[in-house]
Amino acid sequence: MTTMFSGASNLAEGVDRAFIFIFAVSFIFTIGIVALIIYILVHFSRKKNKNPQQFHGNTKLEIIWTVIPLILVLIMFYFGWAGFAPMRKVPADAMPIKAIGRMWAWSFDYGNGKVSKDLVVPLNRNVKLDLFSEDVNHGLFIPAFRVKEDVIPGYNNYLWFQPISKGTFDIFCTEYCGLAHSGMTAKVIVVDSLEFNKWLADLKASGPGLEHPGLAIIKANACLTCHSLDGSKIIGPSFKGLWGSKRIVITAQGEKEMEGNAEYIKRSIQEPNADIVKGFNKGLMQSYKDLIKGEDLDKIIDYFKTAGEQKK
Amino acid sequence: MSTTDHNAHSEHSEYIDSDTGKMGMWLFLFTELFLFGGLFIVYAVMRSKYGEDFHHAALELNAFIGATNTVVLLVSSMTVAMSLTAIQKKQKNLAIGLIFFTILLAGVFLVNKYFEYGHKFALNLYPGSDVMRNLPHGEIMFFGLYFLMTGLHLFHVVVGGILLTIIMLKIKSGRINEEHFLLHENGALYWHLVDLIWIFLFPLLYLIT
Amino acid sequence: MNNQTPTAPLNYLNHKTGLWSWLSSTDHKRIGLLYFYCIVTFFLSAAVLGLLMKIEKVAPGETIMTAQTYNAMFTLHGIIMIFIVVIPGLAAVFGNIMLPIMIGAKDVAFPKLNLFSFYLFLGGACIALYSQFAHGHSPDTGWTFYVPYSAEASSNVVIALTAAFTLGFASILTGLNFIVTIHTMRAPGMTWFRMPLFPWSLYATAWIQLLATPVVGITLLMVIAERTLHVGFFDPKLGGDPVLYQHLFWIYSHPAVYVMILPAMGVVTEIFPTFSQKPVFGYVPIVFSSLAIALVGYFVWGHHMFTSGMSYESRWFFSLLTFLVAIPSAIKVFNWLSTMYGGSVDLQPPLLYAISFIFLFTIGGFTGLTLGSVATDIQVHNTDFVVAHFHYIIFGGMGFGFFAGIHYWFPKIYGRMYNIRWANIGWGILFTGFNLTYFPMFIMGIQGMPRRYFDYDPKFQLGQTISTIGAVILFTGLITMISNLIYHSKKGAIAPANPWHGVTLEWQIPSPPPHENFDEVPVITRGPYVFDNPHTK
Amino acid sequence: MSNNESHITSYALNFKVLLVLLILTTITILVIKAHLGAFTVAVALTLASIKCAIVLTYFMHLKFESLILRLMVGGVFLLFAIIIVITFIDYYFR
Ligand code: HEA
Ligand code: HEA
Ligand code: CUA
Ligand SMILES: [Cu+2]
Repeated sequence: MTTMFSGASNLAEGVDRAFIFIFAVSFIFTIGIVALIIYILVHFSRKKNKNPQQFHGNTKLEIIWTVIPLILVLIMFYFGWAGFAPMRKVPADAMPIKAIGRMWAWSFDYGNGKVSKDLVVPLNRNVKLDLFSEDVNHGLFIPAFRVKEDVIPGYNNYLWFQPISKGTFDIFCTEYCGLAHSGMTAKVIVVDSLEFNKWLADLKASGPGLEHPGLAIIKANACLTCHSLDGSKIIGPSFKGLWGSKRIVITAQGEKEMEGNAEYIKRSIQEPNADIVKGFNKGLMQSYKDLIKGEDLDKIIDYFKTAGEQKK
Repeated sequence: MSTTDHNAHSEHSEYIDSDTGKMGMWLFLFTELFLFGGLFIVYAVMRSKYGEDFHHAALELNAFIGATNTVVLLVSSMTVAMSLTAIQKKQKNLAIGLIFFTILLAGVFLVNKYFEYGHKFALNLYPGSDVMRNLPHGEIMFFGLYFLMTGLHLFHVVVGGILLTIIMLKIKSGRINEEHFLLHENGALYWHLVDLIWIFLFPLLYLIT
Repeated sequence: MNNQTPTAPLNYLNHKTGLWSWLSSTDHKRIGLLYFYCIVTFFLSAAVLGLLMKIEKVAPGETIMTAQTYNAMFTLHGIIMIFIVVIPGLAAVFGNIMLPIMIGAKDVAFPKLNLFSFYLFLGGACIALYSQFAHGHSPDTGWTFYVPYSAEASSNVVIALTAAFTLGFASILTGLNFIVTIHTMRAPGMTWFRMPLFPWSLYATAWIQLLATPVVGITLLMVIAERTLHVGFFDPKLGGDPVLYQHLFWIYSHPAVYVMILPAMGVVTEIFPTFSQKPVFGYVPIVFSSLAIALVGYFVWGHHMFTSGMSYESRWFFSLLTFLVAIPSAIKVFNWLSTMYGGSVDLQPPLLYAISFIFLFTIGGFTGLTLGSVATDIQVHNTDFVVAHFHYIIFGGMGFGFFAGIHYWFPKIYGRMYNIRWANIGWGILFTGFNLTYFPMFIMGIQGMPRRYFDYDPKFQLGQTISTIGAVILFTGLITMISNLIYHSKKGAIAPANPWHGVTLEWQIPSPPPHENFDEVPVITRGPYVFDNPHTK
Repeated sequence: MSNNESHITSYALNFKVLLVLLILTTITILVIKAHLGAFTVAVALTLASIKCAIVLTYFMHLKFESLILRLMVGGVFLLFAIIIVITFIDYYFR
């Protein structure tokens, strides 16, 4: 469990120090204020004190309670800044990993052909994440590491950290990105260097392996977040039995019956909002025109075709 | 700042106290200024990002029409100010004439704009058109801003024109006179604002290098 | 409307009757009440949405609604609460009813414009509702309308944006009206520094409304243009800049949070002296802290964007400014406490609410400091911590300020008294429920529970459940409080003109006030808080 | 209090103001056509600001208005300038 004081990266210490200072000041002041209120209510209640004093102010006091909070907030600012400054100074030796956010899944590209849906990182090594979005804003948040940066399309935002303890930690998406925003989670897995290198070199584990290459592409593009393979209805229509099926779709011209064939699949990927299967909502899916093309598209179509024919 | 006159209760009187009314108008102008201000911020940021593209795109605009319209607005600003002088000097007919002339200039501005926009449309260059969508990013931005800024300004010209027409009619009927000319003053202020905005739009959009 | 005893003197409630006399009235008190009824209705409906969201979250996974519904729900909840309830809220209700009276005027400077703003407000509110039921599905962007999502989502975003735009203009016109009123309509002898502090807070607020709202107006217009004309100011696909949208949005929306809290601070500033029978401590510092909040509040918007990929320099710069804006709030808190200190404190419901205001606002404010520090904000940004922060400060601050105000001015507005015992009981339930609902959210936020999450990791189960139970208690408290008020607005005992022995102008006229407020124009000869003959039996 | 005593701007003054504005416009156009490079924008904006100030002062009678109103106008422009500057702390350093 990731609680506040179990920071698992080098950056946690600075952040937690700022937390503690601010909380301590807040706590003392809140207690003080409550105590004063209670004292006033008891001591100066109308029953006890029938003659209110009639003073109007006191310049000395005003100065005191302007200057003391001012000093305190400046110290708070200092701690906040000190904890934050290293976050933007990426060490030169940091290992770059491309983190890609799309509705509604993460994928991490290690640059050697290895693409993973969870972030696997080596212990005690500096890691830099280059953040890219393929559609709308997302936010990459690893609570245990005290890091968070928004993933904004068209921006090259980044973050870095050095994991200092082994284990599995949560990744959340913290910038609202539509329907399955809360489902856009992943894990960080911190392993030691040896294990990491082995994992990194093993392209099969997540690359095209035994499964159909088309399915691998489907998985890599997070299609399964919204389309199930088992027939259950998530956000979009299920892929089960797509090939050759007849379905009622709503097009710009009205309702129409269509058959699940190569052309239909292609259009559904490239212009997802042109034909909407009845019972589903328009506009939830972005066009994948620039993401899935050429050979990949053929592989996907082939996958549906094989899956459809296997069943028969 | 006076505290003696107050409680001018307009539920009962046709005329709002002049200081009150004028301050109201100025505050409204501040609002307008910040409305355009938002656009200026976007302009500034985008220009710093796409300086080259802005330069190219600006070449499409007709600086001559822009300059003509600047002169038209400046002159109209003067005439509306003069008509206020005329009202105060009890020269009713002159005031009407000057306001009429101002409205005429507003018309000239609109006609110019008609030709300017017409030319863009003839090139299929308007928001949402294919031509525009296929331009480089900075140029899309420039034209987007161009249409929104001049469009919003145009809207203000139209509103100003209507306001001035109302004022002209009221001068005719004597409801605006040397005693009560708050509406006239406010209408003039509004018209000057239209001019003010254009003073900035003109170099930023038409003359950019 | 007219339920006065036949012998009751004519007042603004009964001098004319019939629905139309209300809907077409330019009397500031009637317009204030119209706002009041609309705002309360909207508040209750949005509050029910809040409760439903909490019930949904009682356990992980889907319990009572789908993800799409949840997303639409927090959007509507946020839009209504922010744009319809709390931004106009105090200023439009108590500002309208009390401002002219407190400065000794017969009405606001532009009564017709005032009525017009009301209808603009009502129109905007209706458009907001329409966006829910119009063809297509309800907007699901969150109240912040961040692009590119809001530029692409298929829901009725344009309608919702139009609503926000319209409501913005209603707010601008109210602000404009108040500034001119305060400048030109003060009673003879009421110099700036003899003006009570509630009008002062409205004055500071009005400037924010006037100068910040247009920026969001034009920004929303640009998003509308983006969606309908495909221009792309903010959409990166067309070269736009999504972060620029955030700048423009928060240039307005940060100052807007002070639009919410400043009038509430003004209300409690009126309450403390009255119930202590003692002058306000530090009148001048309070005035200047209001103005300082309004001014510095313009320059801190970037603290909502610490993780957006802004430059390093602007992140720490905004953090520094954010800390500075906390100082005037601190000054106010200490002055309020000192106002009570040494007084003869009578713990009536208005004071009870005002004191809880201090407590809840302090917690909200201190957590605001946690958010203002860059390092810690990186951790808690867009988590439940933020949600707890702003519920503490908006609901606990502005909301409790509003409740304090209504309990304070109720006898003046309706000429009747509510049941004090029930008011106290309602407060107790409300206060307990409030803390139970929102405090766990601080803890969950620090642990990493993101906001706008329909579903959550089972490890947050305990906190979420406590929070849901709190919301139910909160609900009970609100019902208790509101029924007490509604019932006694018609059936309560007739209230005297000055039940709390207040000294500002509104207490010097009958309850309810006559149509034209003052029979003769009052002449002010001294400061607002002089208690020469303390009514302390 | 009422505007009976308010200042009347003479026709001649109005006309002179127009002339100055037209001259400044001409200068703006000439300057920009002269391609001063990096300075062009600065010069164009400065000239526009001067024109703006003239319109405010004379056409909009600010010269003859109360101090409070003049302060307000000045403050509003200043506020806007600060907002732009602060926005650019982000864009300039990025
Ligand atoms: C009424 C509304 C209101 C008010 C008054 C405030 C007041 C403050 N807010 Fe809050 N805020 C919101 C409403 C409000 N906020 C909302 C709605 C959001 C979320 C928007 C969204 O994303 O949906 C938000 C979000 C928000 C963020 C962004 C969080 C994020 O998204 O990551 C930040 C960051 O700095 C912040 C800071 C502050 C600060 C420093 C104050 C300060 O003004 C507080 C000052 C008060 C005090 C400090 C307490 C009193 C002082 C004392 C008792 C004296 C002792 C003091 C010292 C020793 C310093 N707020
Ligand atoms: C004034 C502001 C205000 C107020 C008062 C509230 C009140 C409440 N809010 Fe509010 N909330 C916001 C402003 C406010 N909220 C904003 C701005 C957001 C951000 C939206 C966004 O992310 O875009 C938000 C988001 C938000 C969330 C976060 C959603 C998410 O991020 O996942 C949640 C979750 O629980 C929540 C819950 C509640 C609850 C339980 C209440 C309760 O306190 C309500 C208590 C009241 C009741 C429980 C009901 C009382 C009802 C009656 C008395 C009526 C009965 C009568 C009839 C039916 C006629 N709110
Ligand atoms: Cu991705 Cu939220
Ligand atoms: Cu803020």
